[in-house]
Amino acid sequence: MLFFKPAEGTTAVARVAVDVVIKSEILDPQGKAILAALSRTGHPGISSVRQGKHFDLEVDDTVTDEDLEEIAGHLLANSVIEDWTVTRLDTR
Amino acid sequence: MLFFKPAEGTTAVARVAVDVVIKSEILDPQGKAILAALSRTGHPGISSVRQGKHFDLEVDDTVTDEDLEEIAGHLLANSVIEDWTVTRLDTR
Amino acid sequence: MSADLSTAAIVLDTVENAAATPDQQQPYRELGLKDDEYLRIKEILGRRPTEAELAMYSVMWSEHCSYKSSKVHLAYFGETTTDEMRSRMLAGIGENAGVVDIGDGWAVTFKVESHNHPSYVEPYQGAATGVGGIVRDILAMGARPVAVMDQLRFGPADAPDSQRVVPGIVSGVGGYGNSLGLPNIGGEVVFDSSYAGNPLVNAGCIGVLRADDMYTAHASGTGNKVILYGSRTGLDGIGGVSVLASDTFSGDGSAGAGSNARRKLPSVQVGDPFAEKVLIECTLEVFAKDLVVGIQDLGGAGLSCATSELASAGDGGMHIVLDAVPLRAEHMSPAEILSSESQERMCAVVTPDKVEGFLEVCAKWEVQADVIGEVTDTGRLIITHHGEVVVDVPPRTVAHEGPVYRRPIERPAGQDALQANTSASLPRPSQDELGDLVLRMVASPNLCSRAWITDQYDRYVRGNTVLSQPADAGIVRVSEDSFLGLAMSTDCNGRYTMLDPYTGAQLALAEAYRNVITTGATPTAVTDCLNFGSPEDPAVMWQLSQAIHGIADGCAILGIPVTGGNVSLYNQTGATAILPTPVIGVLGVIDDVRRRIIPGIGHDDGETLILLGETYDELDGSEWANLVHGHLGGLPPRVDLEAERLLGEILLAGSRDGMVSAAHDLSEGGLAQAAVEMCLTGETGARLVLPPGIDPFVALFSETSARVLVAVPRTEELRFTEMCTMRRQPWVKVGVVDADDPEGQFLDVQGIRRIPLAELRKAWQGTLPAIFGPSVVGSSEL
Amino acid sequence: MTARVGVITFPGTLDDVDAARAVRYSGVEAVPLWHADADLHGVDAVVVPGGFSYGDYLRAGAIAAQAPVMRAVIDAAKSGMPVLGICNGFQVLCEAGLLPGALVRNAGLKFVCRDQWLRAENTTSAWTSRYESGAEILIPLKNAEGRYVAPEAVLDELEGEGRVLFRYIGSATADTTLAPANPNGAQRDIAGICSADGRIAGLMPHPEHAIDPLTGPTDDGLGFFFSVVDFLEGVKVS
Ligand SMILES: Nc1ncnc2c1ncn2[C@@H]1O[C@H](COP(=O)(O)OP(=O)(O)O)[C@@H](O)[C@H]1O
Ligand SMILES: [Mg+2]
Repeated sequence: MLFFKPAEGTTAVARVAVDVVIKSEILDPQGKAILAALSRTGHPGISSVRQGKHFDLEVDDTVTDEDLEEIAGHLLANSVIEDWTVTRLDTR
Repeated sequence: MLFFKPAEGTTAVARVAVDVVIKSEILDPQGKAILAALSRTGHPGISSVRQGKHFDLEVDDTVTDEDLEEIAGHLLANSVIEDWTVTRLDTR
Repeated sequence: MSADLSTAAIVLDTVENAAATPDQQQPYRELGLKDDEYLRIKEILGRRPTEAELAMYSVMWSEHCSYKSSKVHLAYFGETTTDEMRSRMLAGIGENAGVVDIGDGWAVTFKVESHNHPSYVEPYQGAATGVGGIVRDILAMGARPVAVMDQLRFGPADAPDSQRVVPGIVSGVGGYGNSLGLPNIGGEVVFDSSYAGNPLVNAGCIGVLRADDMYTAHASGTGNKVILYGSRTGLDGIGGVSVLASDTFSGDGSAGAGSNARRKLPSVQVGDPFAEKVLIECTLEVFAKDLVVGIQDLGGAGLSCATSELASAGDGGMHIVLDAVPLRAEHMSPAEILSSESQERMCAVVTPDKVEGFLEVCAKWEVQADVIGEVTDTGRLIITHHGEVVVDVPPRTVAHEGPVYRRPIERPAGQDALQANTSASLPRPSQDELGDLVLRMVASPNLCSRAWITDQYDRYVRGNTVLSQPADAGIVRVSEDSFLGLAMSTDCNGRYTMLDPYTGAQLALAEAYRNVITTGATPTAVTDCLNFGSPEDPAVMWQLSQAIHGIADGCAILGIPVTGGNVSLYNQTGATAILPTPVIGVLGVIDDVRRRIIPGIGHDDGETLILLGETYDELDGSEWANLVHGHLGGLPPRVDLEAERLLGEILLAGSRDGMVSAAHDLSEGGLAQAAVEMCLTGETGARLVLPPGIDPFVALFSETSARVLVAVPRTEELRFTEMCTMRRQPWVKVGVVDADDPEGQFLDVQGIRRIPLAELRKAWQGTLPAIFGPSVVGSSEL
Repeated sequence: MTARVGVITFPGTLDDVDAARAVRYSGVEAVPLWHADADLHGVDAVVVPGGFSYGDYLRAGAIAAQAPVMRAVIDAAKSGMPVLGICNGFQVLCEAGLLPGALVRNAGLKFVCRDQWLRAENTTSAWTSRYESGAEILIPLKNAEGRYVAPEAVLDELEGEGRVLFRYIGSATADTTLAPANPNGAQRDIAGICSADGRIAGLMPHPEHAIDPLTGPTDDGLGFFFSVVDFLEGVKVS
């Protein structure tokens, strides 16, 4: 797996997903362009598209939920314009 | 929700999330740069970061799973270098 | 290890193993090798090649790396280059890129390379990595890259697939070049149906260096270390060799499992311009600190190419340890590591005492760097993996002694018919249709403004760009504390080349030359990027050899050498080849960039418009025949390189003595196009008086070569025209600049139509945005 | 002694050479500052130049804002040192919290390189005092993420306190249907803003590329660099 190097003395590696979306009051031209393309190509049933970012992280068990919140809120997302959610996925 | 316009003659509007990630074999320069930044700023516990796209769609009940697959695979993702997953979220 | 057949299938395919299993089937055909080529490899090695060796030979003996079909023809460039022409050449054909001495202790290296097929598969990444590749070529000469250019050819602008290909390729060129901090100073865009299934993406780069700081790709000095630095090595672009893994490994077994689990990937690479920018600065610092002996970029064929070329250009021996190569994926087989086309990597040869210093510079730039081997005197390239020898070959046989073919050549049966089908039979517009035709022509995809494309490219970064779009040639000064400048233009009209490849190629050379002299610079050296169809088609080989002879003979007349180039074959859709497209790049030098000639009129108040050169009725293969009649036939305009040379002297003198305030050469679209562009670029109106005794339609739209439209300050008019007459330069006064028409700005084509510049601007600039969407959106409500 | 103006280089910074040249054109010393070095080497002002620091990956300026040198810049700025962020530098200053709002993808979704007309709105800041109020200048603009956005309240505050430095305006000859005045959909046509004390400034267009008509459209950009020199010399005597 890319860059996979288990940190010293730790075993379990958990997968974490962070989703970042632009705040709804801020224009999302990409979402808008996709919505336009969708109606052009005959998909009337879609009423809204918003584009954001998705991050897959691999973290060891030294990484706490607080760490994740701080990483998501301070690096992965810009709280001025974006909202985010952190989801821990099943450990493998 | 911005741009929310219910399609004619339909009621339920479901929310769908599409996550698009670069195929694991293919270089993800952004993930690479973010991982480096994380280790510089003292987050050794993170062993891998992959950055993808996250899409929030609002779809009415005329939109089938096949439609969503086709939209994700042909419009939202570049199937040459990306994989994608479609998740229907609880109807509001 | 045991060479027992039953286990051989699941263990590393070592040299020992290969020797012990002579009859093992190998998928050499899938790897593109012909039977006799495979036999020759066995001959060279005295055994069957290992998987890794097979991967190396197959990619290095491919058309792309070995030039096996074009080599015999390219030799003609060498034969026709005189010592006189060579005098300023520091490096020529055979090096990563040609290098010419331009005086003041400065040298320039420049090259154009193709990345056609990958850009069709994945337009953005294909184009982006095309730019990345040519920039590393220039860097490998020891030069600082200072500018990029791009030559793009697409199917019809309104073809559905163009919506995918055009924006993707343009944003790929921009996305990569902009992030590298290299100004884009020019290029071409052509739309023609022959490129619909096979767009051409050629990318050019110019680099500058101190004349005595040149580096070359060679590994000499036994005991010197080989350092691989830059990005990690992954599965990028190994689509080709994945057949090995699946065909040879039985499925279980460590390496096998990894390889087999792998999905077949298309040969796409993803570019990381940030990594390349850092690689550039890091490499320039190791040059400055004199830490390298030889250096090679990793492009197509990755480590296979870099190691074999370094070794065979040096003392001939090298030992590489694949385990030392930093990987991005698990379980990569030796063949995969050697063939990976992961981008943003370089290979350096460093004396042992300087390794530490080298690694320090890399660390400063956070660039991964690892010693992966060393130079030996064994005369063999030996590569080990997990302590086993997987490659043991004479490097020259991989890098320089690949197969050479004299392919059958035959002038196509239809060529005579094509040339006989002239434009004479095509209905021509009446006098009162000419005004509309001017507007229709400037709005056509091949003649309209390129701003939709060039506005997506940074032309300012580094602060040395003195001339860029719209201009006949781009100009950058060599450094911020010098007025010495470089001019470059690239051109090719594939329609002309189709009608007559020899003349067409010379016309491409003539236009690039003319574009350079039109800016006041002196043409100094030539590069080419020869895009053609399949070499297995004798007609294509005829086009190729004709074009090469045309270019070489033309360069001999002009007295400037071809310093390098690139050949891209198999550009076709099914059985139909693209228009033969030998893109020619001419590099010029200008001793003082402050005297550059600009393309826009209106700088001096009171300018006279003078047309330099004779105009003939030459409309075969013209843009008019293409746009209005969809016709291609007859003979291209005649080429007169002596006339181009004389034009050069006139413009040089004119610019030196301040007799010329603006100039634009005539090419596709003729006088009408040039006049419109000079007005719109200068945002100034003009009155155009068509020369007497010549049909107005021909005067406006003929594409006769060796012509330039110049604006001369009225005070200089007499001096300038006397100089022309004295030097036997044909000239005719065709109008005046008219900045202060009370009713506004017009191009007044006298006796035909007085067209408001606003109307011309809408026509000229509106076309590409209308097809591909606006490039600039100002309101937050789309 | 003459003023010393620092110019930061992050990995991926591109217009640092241009910013340093512009500083020298204004007659003072340009001091290179390295991203990994938390020391500002005693400079009197800092320019955070344009480019693609860290490839603009994640978000333009986001990764650079975390660099050691930025911690030093933030401290210095808080104690009144003039700081100018140009293009990527503006993005870095917003990401670092030194200026409000954010710069997001151009509304046209494309990189835009063009000569841009601007109107001077605030001519009292440390970086704009050389301009006449209402002056119209022409300087290059080149970016893909230049659309300034901020909550309405913040925009109102910026306007109320006169902290909008420059606004995008159209050119006389351009066809506005093809070339709108606002190049990226920035809210209220904002091209640049400054801090309440007028010392921290950021803008998307590139004044350092308009210091010599030989290599730029004009020399209209020099005003920024002369302004800060005036400011520093004023500060020194007082
Ligand atoms: N793909 C491109 N990339 C960058 N610049 C381009 C490209 N295509 C055209 N240009 C620029 O647009 C201007 C007009 O192009 P063109 O009409 O082909 O010039 P010419 O006819 O003098 O060769 C020139 O400055 C040229 O360099
Ligand atoms: Mg020209």
